[in-house]
Amino acid sequence: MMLRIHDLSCARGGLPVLEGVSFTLEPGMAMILRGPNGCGKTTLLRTIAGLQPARAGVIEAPADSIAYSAHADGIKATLSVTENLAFWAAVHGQTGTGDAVAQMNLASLASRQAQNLSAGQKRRLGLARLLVTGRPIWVLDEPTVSLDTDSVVLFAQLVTLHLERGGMALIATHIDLGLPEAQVFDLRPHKARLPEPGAGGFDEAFL
Amino acid sequence: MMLRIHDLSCARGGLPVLEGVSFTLEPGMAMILRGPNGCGKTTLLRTIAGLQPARAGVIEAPADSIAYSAHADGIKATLSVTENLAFWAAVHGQTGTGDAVAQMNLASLASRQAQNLSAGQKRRLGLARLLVTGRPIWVLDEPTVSLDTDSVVLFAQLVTLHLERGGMALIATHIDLGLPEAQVFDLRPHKARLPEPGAGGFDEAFL
Amino acid sequence: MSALLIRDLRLALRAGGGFGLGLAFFLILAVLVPLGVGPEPDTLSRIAPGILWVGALLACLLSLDRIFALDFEDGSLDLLATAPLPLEAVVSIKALAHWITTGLPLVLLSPVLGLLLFLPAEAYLWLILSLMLGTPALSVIGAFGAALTVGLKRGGLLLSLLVLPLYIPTLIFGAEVVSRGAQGLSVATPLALLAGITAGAVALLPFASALVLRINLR
Amino acid sequence: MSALLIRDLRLALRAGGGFGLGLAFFLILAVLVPLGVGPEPDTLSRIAPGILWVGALLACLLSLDRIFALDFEDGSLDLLATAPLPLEAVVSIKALAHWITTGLPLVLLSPVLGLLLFLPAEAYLWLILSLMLGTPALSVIGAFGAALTVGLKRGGLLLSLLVLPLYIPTLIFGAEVVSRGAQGLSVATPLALLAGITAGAVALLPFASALVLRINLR
Amino acid sequence: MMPDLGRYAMEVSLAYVASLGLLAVLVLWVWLRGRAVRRALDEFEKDRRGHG
Amino acid sequence: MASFWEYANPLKFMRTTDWLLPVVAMAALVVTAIGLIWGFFLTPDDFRQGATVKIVFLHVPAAMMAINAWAMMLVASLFWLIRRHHVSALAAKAAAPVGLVMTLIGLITGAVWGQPMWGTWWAWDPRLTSFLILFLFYLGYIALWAAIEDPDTGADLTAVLCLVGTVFAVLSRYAALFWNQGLHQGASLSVAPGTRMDWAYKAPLYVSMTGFGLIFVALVLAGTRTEIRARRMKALVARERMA
Ligand code: HEM
Ligand SMILES: Nc1ncnc2c1ncn2[C@@H]1O[C@H](COP(=O)(O)OP(=O)(O)OP(=O)(O)O)[C@@H](O)[C@H]1O
Ligand SMILES: Nc1ncnc2c1ncn2[C@@H]1O[C@H](COP(=O)(O)OP(=O)(O)OP(=O)(O)O)[C@@H](O)[C@H]1O
Ligand SMILES: [Mg+2]
Ligand SMILES: [Mg+2]
Repeated sequence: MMLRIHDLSCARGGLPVLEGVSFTLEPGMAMILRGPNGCGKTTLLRTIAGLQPARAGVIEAPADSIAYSAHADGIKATLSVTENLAFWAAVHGQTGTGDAVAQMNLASLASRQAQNLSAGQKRRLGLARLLVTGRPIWVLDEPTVSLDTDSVVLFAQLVTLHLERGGMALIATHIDLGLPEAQVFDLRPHKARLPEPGAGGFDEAFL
Repeated sequence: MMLRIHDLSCARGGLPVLEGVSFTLEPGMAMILRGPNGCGKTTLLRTIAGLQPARAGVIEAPADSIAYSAHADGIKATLSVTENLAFWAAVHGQTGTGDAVAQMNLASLASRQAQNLSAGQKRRLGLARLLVTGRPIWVLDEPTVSLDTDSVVLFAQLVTLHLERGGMALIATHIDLGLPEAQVFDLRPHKARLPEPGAGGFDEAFL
Repeated sequence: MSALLIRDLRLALRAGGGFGLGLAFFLILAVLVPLGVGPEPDTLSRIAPGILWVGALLACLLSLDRIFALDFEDGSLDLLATAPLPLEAVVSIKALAHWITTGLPLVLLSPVLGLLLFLPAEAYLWLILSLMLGTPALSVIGAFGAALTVGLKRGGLLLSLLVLPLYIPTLIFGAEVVSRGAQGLSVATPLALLAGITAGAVALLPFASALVLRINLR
Repeated sequence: MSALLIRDLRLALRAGGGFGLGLAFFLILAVLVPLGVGPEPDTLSRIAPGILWVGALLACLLSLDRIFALDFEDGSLDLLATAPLPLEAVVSIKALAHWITTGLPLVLLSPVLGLLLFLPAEAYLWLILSLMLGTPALSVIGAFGAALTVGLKRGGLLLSLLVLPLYIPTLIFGAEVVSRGAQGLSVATPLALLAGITAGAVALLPFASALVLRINLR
Repeated sequence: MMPDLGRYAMEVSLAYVASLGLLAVLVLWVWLRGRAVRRALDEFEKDRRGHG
Repeated sequence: MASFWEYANPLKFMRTTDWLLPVVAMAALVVTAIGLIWGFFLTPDDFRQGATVKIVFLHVPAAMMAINAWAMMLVASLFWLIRRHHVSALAAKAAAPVGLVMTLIGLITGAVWGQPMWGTWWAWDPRLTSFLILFLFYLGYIALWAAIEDPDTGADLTAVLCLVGTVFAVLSRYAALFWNQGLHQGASLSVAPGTRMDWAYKAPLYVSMTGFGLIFVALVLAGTRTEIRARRMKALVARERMA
């Protein structure tokens, strides 16, 4: 059980964004992705999660082992907190949402409709979803957006617990999460170089 | 010609957000609004621009003197830079967009469709719109979002020039614009207090 | 004012502006009805006036949400509301642009679809005339409905439900003109009533629409 | 799997979920046609099978964009695509949910509208039966169209343009069943063909839809 | 020169005029669009080279 | 075979068509002119149809090309989906408007012919009906291309639409046959037994069919060149935005 990325290269909107990305995650490891806006963090995470094909390179991970969490939370405004969680639990073949609700400090909101949550509460609900997937590799895209400091700490504890249990986490973020054990992977050196446009020519990829 | 706000109170989604806001802008003055996310800056600016009614208080400004610029730029993706500007110029009864294009450093992009602009270039186009309105009072909501440092400086020069010509500017922003002459207005003390819900009763405003 | 009209027309004609989709929908509807009802020219020519009018109405309906929604989403509507144009004029011009890009092409296409439905030869004139007179009302009424639902997510179907009942008088008189024309009867009364509805709608509804729009913006 | 079905049904039934709008549209259409065509029972009863089928088809059509667009916008679709459910199953279940909230109510409402259009008494059975057999195909084909246009802004009218031609075989056989039934002729052949189309569409199209959806997500 | 089309002169000439007209429109459209795109591309590439 | 695939390289394609396009275009002009002039000026009137028989030299080639264009799009779409050669996707895109206009010419000449022959402009005959449905498919295909921003996504989606659409177009043809038996000519020309058409008509007909075929090829080549350029332009713009 591990996630191995080797010489990965990915594209967005037909243009290469990143290339030569290689790293390995083993049980109990966390990796933080860093890089300025637009450097391709979201693109990389979507590629690893299997939502878009890689341009080149290898992604090795056991089938159905990745839990992906994106900028958007996939929360239904008219369902309650428990209903939202119970749905994702059922989809992943898990039962029971009580733990997740308690761990993300949502107990007092359990029966509230998602549309009546504040932005930070909504985000907590989105993170609670990770707990009900039962998957070992968390791939998180800016998980702490709009969380207040207490909730960030809560989230860091959650990740630590997950790692202690043999889980893995790959997190793109701009802020300091308070996870001293995590490795940092800087994406800046991996910016894709554009192939030179052939002089007046049209090569296969039009670039 | 001046903008006078007296004891203004405004609401969003039926809930009072700000109250007791008073200030006056005279020709050549700029005012910066400050306050944390969600404190009601956008709400206040929309109220002043006349897009929503005030709950109480007075807004005094000459008719058709306010140019409002919002989070969204009102740019049409399939029109070119010049077409976009020419439209707003015509709506405001002005002619000629050349100045605005040159001042916002858009000359090399003039015939490019807006959808092919980067976020920062789009924002510059949105600001160029202010120049073609020919209006004295600028009401700007986070005008420098996604601008790089050079463009922020350019923008500050533009505001200074506008003030020198007798214009006024009311700007909500989180960053330092480099406008030393501007006054700062902190909105935190003006957070609306919720009226106590009457004990078991329904008062006029259902609160 | 003319700047707004030109911009809206230009946007509709540029790629992705959706010009022609309403027309295509009208065409498809005129094809579907014979496929459902059967190919007999007798039956088809009897129902042609009604079907053509219902088709024009639906094609109009489905393009309504473009009137304000796109401008609302990208913030233009806020800016237009603070511009020196009165919002009533904005509404009227947008309805006019909608008519030019949807209603007018429908009028021009309708004789061809009349062929497909075996519309009697005498009725073509009245078909064109009645659509010419009636479609502006459809656009103006539709703009009112679009203004009502502008802030709603996926308001399309709700918009249809709100607007369809408002379309009924126009439909009745419009179809009546054509079917009387087809039978060689006098069309003066329904034509006058149709013109009356259009004139009334064009004169009065923009005020209601502007009001509703202002409420939706705040 | 059943969790997804239950969630989709629950969302449709909650406020703002749009349940019933398709039905209302069907009803309005059945009212509009007599208003346009004229009140003669003869004509109406002749065209009733076709009109009811076309109406069902349009009502179905207008609710299609809800199948995927809402889930796409709030990110659920990404998460569903990475969930252990195969995307083909997701597509099929969403089409099923669409059918239960739109097709099935249409089937149940159709006899009432048959009354409004003077459908001959012998035809009611066949109307219900043919809609019961045919509407699942409409939902599945519609899900394909919705998957094709899921990333597009205001794709509604384009969706109609793409889907309506695909609906033609279903419409022809469906309406043929009812009109033959109304005339007391044998309906075995069109009924079998209708069933065949539905079976084929249900069995094969989800693969195409899932493929297209995957392309749109990336 | 012109053949005698008899009582179907209207129909036959209409068919020819309409068809050839449509073809001409199509050819013109393909040609104009091709020219516009070619010019835009040439200009763009010249620009690039000019700017380095 | 490998050599064939090289033409799927845009650069190779542009080079080849640089000289091929003018040749094909000239040939198309000449052959079509010969066919139509022969057909219009030099054929006798039919004893039953009178001069209207001259319409056949437009109607049949146009109808044929309308169907062939769709077939070509189908093949090109398959190429794209399987081998992912950009030129084939762009060729399919370029063929669609040509097919649309061919369909329209078939419909219009048919309608003009129908008026004297059947006494009506239009009939819901299965062949006519399926032709109208083909027209709708062309419209949908073109509209989908126009609506999508990203070129590769557009190519993928339209290719799938073309495949699925073909199945449903064929189904519609059978449905229309079942629904109504019609007035329209059978295949009077195509198959040998019972050849009903005289060589006086057949010869110019073949010529103008060839001419229409060449017109189609020329327009598709020209359109594909344009699409390749547009695609390159888009890529360059995107790349500049990125840098
Ligand atoms: C709008 C009406 C019409 C349409 C859409 C139409 C369509 C077609 C189509 C699709 C073909 C087949 C071409 C092929 O398979 O290669 C065709 C062939 C033909 N059509 Fe029409 N047609 C129409 C009206 C007419 C009329 C009115 C006549 C003459 C009375 C006519 C005479 C023919 C003939 C002689 C052929 C050649 C048949 C063969 O040998 O395959 N068509 N038409
Ligand atoms: N549809 C598109 N077409 C072309 N380029 C695109 C498209 N979508 C995104 N991009 C570009 O791809 C690059 C990578 O985007 P991505 O979303 O992966 O960045 P990111 O690192 O996640 O940024 P952020 O920190 O802002 O979330 C950006 O430069 C962006 O401008
Ligand atoms: N539709 C609504 N219903 C209820 N409350 C709302 C609604 N829209 C906004 N609010 C609340 O109104 C308050 C003021 O919002 P406003 O947009 O004015 O904040 P802001 O100061 O502009 O924030 P930012 O700095 O993020 O732009 C916020 O607390 C927000 O949660
Ligand atoms: Mg990102
Ligand atoms: Mg704000």
